Amino acid sequence: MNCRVTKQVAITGFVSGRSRASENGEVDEAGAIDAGSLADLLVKFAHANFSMHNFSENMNDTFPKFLIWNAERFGDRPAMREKDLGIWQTWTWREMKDEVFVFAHGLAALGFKRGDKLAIVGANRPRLYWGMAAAQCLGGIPVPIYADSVAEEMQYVLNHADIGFVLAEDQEQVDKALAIKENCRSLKRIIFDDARGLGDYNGDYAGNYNGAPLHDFGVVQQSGREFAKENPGFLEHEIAQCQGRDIGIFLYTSGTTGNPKGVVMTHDNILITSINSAKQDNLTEHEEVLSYLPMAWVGDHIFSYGQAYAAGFCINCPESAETVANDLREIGPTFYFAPPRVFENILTSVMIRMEDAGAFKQKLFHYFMAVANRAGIAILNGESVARKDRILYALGNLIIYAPLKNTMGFSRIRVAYTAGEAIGPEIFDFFRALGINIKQLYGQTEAAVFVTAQPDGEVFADTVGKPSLGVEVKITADGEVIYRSPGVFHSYHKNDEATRKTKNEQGWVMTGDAGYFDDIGHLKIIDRVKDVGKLRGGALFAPKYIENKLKFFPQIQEAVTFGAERDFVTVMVNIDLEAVGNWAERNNVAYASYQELAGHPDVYAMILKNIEQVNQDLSADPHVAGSQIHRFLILHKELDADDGELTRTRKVRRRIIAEKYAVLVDALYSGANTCFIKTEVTFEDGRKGEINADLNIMDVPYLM
Amino acid sequence: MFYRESGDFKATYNKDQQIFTIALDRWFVILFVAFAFLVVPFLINDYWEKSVLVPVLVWSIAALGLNILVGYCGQLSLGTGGFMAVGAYASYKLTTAFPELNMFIVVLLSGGITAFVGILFGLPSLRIKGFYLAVATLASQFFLVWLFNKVPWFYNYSASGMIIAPERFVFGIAITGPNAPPWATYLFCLTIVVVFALIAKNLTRGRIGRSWMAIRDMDIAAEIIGVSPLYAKLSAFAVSSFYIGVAGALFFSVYLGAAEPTEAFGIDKSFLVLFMIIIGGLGTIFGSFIGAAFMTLMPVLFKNIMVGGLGWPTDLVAHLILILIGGLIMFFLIVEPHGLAQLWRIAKEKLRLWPFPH
Amino acid sequence: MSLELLNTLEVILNGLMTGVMYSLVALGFVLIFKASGVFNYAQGVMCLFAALTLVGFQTGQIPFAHLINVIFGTEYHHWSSDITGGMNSFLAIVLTVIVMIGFAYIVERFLLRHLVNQAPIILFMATIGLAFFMEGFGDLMWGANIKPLDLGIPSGGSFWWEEVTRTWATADSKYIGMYIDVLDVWAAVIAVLLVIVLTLFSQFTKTGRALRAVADDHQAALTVGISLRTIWVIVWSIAGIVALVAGIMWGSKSGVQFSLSLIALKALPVLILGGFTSIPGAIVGGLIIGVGEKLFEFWIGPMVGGATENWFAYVLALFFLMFRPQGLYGEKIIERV
Amino acid sequence: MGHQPNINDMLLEVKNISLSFGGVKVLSDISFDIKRNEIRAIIGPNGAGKSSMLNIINGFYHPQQGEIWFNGHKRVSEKPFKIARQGIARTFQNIALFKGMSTLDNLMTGRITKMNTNIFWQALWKGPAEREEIQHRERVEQIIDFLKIQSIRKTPVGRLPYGMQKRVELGRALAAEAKLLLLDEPMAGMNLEEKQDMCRFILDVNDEFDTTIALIEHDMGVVMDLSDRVVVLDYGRKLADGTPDEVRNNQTVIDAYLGVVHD
Repeated sequence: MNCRVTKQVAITGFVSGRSRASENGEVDEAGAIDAGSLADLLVKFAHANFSMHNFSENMNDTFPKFLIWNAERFGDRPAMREKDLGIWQTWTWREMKDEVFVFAHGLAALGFKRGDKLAIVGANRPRLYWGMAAAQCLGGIPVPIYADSVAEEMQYVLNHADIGFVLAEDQEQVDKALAIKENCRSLKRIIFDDARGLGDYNGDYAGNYNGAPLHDFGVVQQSGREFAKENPGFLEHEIAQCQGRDIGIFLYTSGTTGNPKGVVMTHDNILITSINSAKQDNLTEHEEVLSYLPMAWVGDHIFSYGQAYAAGFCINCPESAETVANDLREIGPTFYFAPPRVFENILTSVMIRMEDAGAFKQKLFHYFMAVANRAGIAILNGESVARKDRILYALGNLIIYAPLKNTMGFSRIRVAYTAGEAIGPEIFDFFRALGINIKQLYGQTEAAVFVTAQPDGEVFADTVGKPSLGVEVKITADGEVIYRSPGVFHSYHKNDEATRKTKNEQGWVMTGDAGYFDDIGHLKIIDRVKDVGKLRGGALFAPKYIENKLKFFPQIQEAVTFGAERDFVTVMVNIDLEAVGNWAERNNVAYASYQELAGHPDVYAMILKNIEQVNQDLSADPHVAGSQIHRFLILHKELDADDGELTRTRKVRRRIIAEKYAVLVDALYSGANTCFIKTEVTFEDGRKGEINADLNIMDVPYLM
Repeated sequence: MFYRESGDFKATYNKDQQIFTIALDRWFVILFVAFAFLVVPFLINDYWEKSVLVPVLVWSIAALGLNILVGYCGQLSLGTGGFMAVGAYASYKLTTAFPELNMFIVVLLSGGITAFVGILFGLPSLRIKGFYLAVATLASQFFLVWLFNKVPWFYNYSASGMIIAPERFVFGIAITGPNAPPWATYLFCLTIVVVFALIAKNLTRGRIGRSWMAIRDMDIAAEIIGVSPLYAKLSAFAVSSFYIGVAGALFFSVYLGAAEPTEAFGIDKSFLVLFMIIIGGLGTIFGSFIGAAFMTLMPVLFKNIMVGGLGWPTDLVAHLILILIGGLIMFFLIVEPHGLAQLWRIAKEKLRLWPFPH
Repeated sequence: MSLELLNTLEVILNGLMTGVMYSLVALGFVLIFKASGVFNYAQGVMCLFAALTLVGFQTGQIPFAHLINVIFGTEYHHWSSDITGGMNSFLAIVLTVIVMIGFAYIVERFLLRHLVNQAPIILFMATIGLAFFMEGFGDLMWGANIKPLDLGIPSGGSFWWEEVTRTWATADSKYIGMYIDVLDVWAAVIAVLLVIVLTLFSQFTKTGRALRAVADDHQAALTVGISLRTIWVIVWSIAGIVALVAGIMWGSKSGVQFSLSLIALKALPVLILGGFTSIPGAIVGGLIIGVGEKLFEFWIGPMVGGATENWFAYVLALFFLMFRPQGLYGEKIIERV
Repeated sequence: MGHQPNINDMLLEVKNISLSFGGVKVLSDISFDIKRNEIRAIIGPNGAGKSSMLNIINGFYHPQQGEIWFNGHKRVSEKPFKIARQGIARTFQNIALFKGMSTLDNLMTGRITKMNTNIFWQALWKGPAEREEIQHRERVEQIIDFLKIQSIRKTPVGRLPYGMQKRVELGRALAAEAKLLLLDEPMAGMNLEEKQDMCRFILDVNDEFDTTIALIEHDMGVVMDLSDRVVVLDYGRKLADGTPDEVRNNQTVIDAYLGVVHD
């Protein structure tokens, strides 16, 4: 397979919601709801011109009500499975309802009241999902917390959301909760799922440990049964009291900088979005979904909770993090979400494993993958394909594609989504070519995931699709993408200012992402708004957009573009030592150092070709055609976090590079063909040194 | 390559512990058995019955039996021929003494009698192991054959010393004797094979099977963790002899029709069955079948090619077949000591991983 | 002496002679087992093969004549048309020894080498395969018909002994004298010589000492620089020569034929009695079995229809094992965990 | 020593045991006891007779002299498999797993003393045999979960790395749900991390299953951390007996063993 890097897209996605500055303002979460009541939403939907068949027929506007309804309509269908003790332990909707209700009674017996918060921390376990529903039954608010949070992070959330109850998966999480207990004024009780190793704390698992009452989930359920006997009708009453506009959940965004923000969502937000999105992809109660993403992440909350309740399908919890791949294979989900990184890893492992195959098998594989690339995507998109290719593809399906999908666990996938960051076109195409209906969507925590998504048959590597059902999307004058939908969040918890900054009076939410709609109405995201600049001539310049396109080439490790307030765009390239070194070895190109390799004319020629390719891409799109690359150079050293050129998470620090390599930038814009530079470097042992180099600068043809 | 296992998950232990856990295997076997029962009887003729199908089925049972003892319980036995003789003579005595008895019952009773003899000759296994036991089982081989030769009661005092199977019926259809129709003998054997293969699988996958394998893999540790060597070994001898007895009964009454002990149940039969399970695969049910099929059909095939096709003399071909058998055994032990079944398992693993190599 | 006693004596004597034959085969087993831990079931077939080869050379047969004739439609059988036109016996023996050494090499190269570190039972089964292979191969090479073997070793009853023993009987009996085959006596003498030679070899030659070292401890032998493979070739060669001797004896007695390979089975109970690793054990075991089965046949045989030799040895071994699982000369096994 | 066994207190009492093999004295006049729910270590240099002691406790060796009281009953000479049924399980110094079987089957074999459907039901499978199989499978799965060996459930044990095999062997012993668990050098040949895991498992077993444990171990750090009481053997004699502190400070022990080998 050759690299077909022709299209690219940058999606900041969920990250965008997290990275906004947060100030601590108080929000009265029980107060008025400005996003509109159910009635308002229904009107909006009527405008949006789609049928609310399911929804208008019954007035189940909260998750507990849906649970009851599902137990009626799908009573004996599986609602949840967990690989435990060697088999997929299964609960039907009816059984799950009983488990949830019993636990809810138990919570009530422990003193859990309307408006109380239940923190949920751990891996995807059925009991944790039940805890979520149980808290909602009582009019409480579940607050899922990332299982890998350190104690301080957990403490922040517990205090910020005034959490009284914690449902922890196991000893590890209990230990964390106990460690910060003294600092959490509101924390009253800790309930745990897996009693393993907790014998030390307490003989009967229920009682006081250093003043922290620990409860076994099973024991809580036991007391719940008694409570239910003593208080008949209690829970039904509690459930009836709760309505769609009430707060359903807090989802904390895992902030990379500053404290995380608590995104407050109503039942309506999640439920209506779930119903809409399920409808859009025709999700039914027959879907199988593997729930392996963090419970605290909005995606999992939608895919493994919201949509599961809305459509009535089955959620499968893997045995452990190590067995996910195997569990995926066993279950064979029909609906699947994974970030691009996961797909990339799968592709890499497929290629590596195929390397070990015999010559014949490799030939066969590559031949049929070529056929798939030619015909598979078109077939998946429902386009017309030559009969010969159709036959070849059918043959390939028999001996390569279907077995491959089988080993990956993708045999039964009807719909798969990826989002969160840009996905490499070759990765995207690989899976599409196999006949896996993987699509892109664009979303945020604040939108309950869905802003835009690609409809079936309209799938492109470089767009994020059309506005989802019930979502309005607009581009502001300065190019920012904004949206309004029933899924738009209620508020940031205790942070009115941030809420106001993000969401205006009309309910429009700023994404902070720059984008535009293409000819067929698909949204393209190009960069963060604050990073997008303009050339002197007025053309749009989106540095990340171009850099990402460059970085999809395996031989380019990093690229730094310049162009804001300049006449044209230039770029500094860092080669990927492994890929280029490999290439050099195969082509008998001798080199003694990174510097020598980077300066090699053949390498320049290769990079030039890549850049020409990017220019061709850019020229095809009138929005960005003006920002084609004019000149480039290959840096003589690797950009390094130790030298302050990259962040520790390996993001380019554009300003520092511009200062440090000012000589080069000047040369790029001066028309010189070479440039001498002296650079200070830090070695691994901390010593400093200097390297000197003469760098070539090359011009790139500009396409009209 | 052909496997599509994704989505074929197990939600109960019953499902997880079934014989063929992969749906495709399950369907394949069901189809195969259905074909054997519903289609083959209409196609069968005398040649296929006598040269191919019935011998394969009969030897499969013998191989199953020996595999239980050697492959699962690790007790090497060279007495198979002798035990087959017990089954054969038991069926002879039963059919002649109780002419009305259903052949199914005759065969089962013959197996039961052989099981009893097997336990008797299995007793030394409680004290002796390995080669020593193998030599001890030779005693049963030679003694039993001698016994049937020398005690006229066993062959009903016939002048020739041979035993001849009288015509006997199942549900009114002749199963033994010269007039038995091919499809009837075939179906009779097939039914027994299928039932006993299932039973063998059930035994080997449960508690008893594990106690056998524990004794095989590490007898001392097995005893210390609670396996009774007495029970494990004698039950293996009993079950194994039962199967071999059934095979002997079928071999004589359905297949041969007439037999003379040194000729029909000599030490070479003991080795033949041993080779079947080595080549097929020790400790696998499936291996017993392919081993039996291989060892039965390979000589037939070579005979057909060399004698029938090339017109070579029979004795020469017999020598070549000996060389081939010996060579194959050495080859298998060197290349794949676990036999054809293991090769099959590896092939299956490859197919399941296809297109990946591992 | 009474007739009963004399007859018994004769039985015992003949039993001893048969026993010597058993011992000869068992000796080959022990040699190989001691040096390589392989329980060589093919020892019996090696006897047959050696004897076949010897006769083949002696009578000037063309190897694989049968196969060649079938394939090419020819009619060759012997080097010369004269059936006695083979080579002289001594040369034939030397050539056969060379063949057996070559055979040892081939076994090491193509079989044993690939089965190092396998379980003993696997090795045992491999030798069963080898036995089949060689049986077919021998037959293919030299033909399967029964062949007389005559090396000029005297055979037939000893008249002298008959004369001598006749005088032992009580005067009035019609005792015709004790029968003993001269060939058996020769066999016994040769067997004794062979044991002496082997003992000297293992005691006084470097290779012999190496063999013993390997038998004691494989690892230790390797550390003193003895190639295990060489040892194996040597020991299989010696076993081949022992097989040749046994083959000559059995062949001279009853012709070279397939049943020769079955004496390997008889050697098994001998080994059980004598222990797998003991040369004296093999001798004593052979004698016990030989005498035992003849006596049993003599006394009990007539009562039960005879032919008890078929099984007596095995049943004896079986009972013996029940009381002494490690054999006559074997060491007591202390089981460890 | 020398007091009467108390059923509430002592699980096992070994009194005046002597064992010899063909004139070689392996153990002479050894007495000690094991209390319920304690972790008891048996230490001593190589050849001290530790493994022989375990072999006597589970009936594999029969001592020439002395008596054994287990669970309040004096033992009469019995076969090892019967003693296993009384509630003694063990692991072995050199792993003694059933190499041809999967992890799951090895553990299931560990429960053999608790299974009893007859051969005819087993031949039928459906019915009592299958029910029994599933019932025990559930228990075994809990042990698999406990030891975190889910991923190797169906792997033939011969293919597992050494440390894993040790863990499976512990699992097999646990599966027996014995009153007394004998561990013969459970940490031999392990790296530090594996040792820590194994320590954790042993402590958890002791805690959660209330199993009494007797173990032989060479790593003194492990012994001192894990065990409640330690008995020290040397050349078949008992040198000392007491808490880890007492043993550590016992001059005879220091001279004979600890002082020489460790710190």
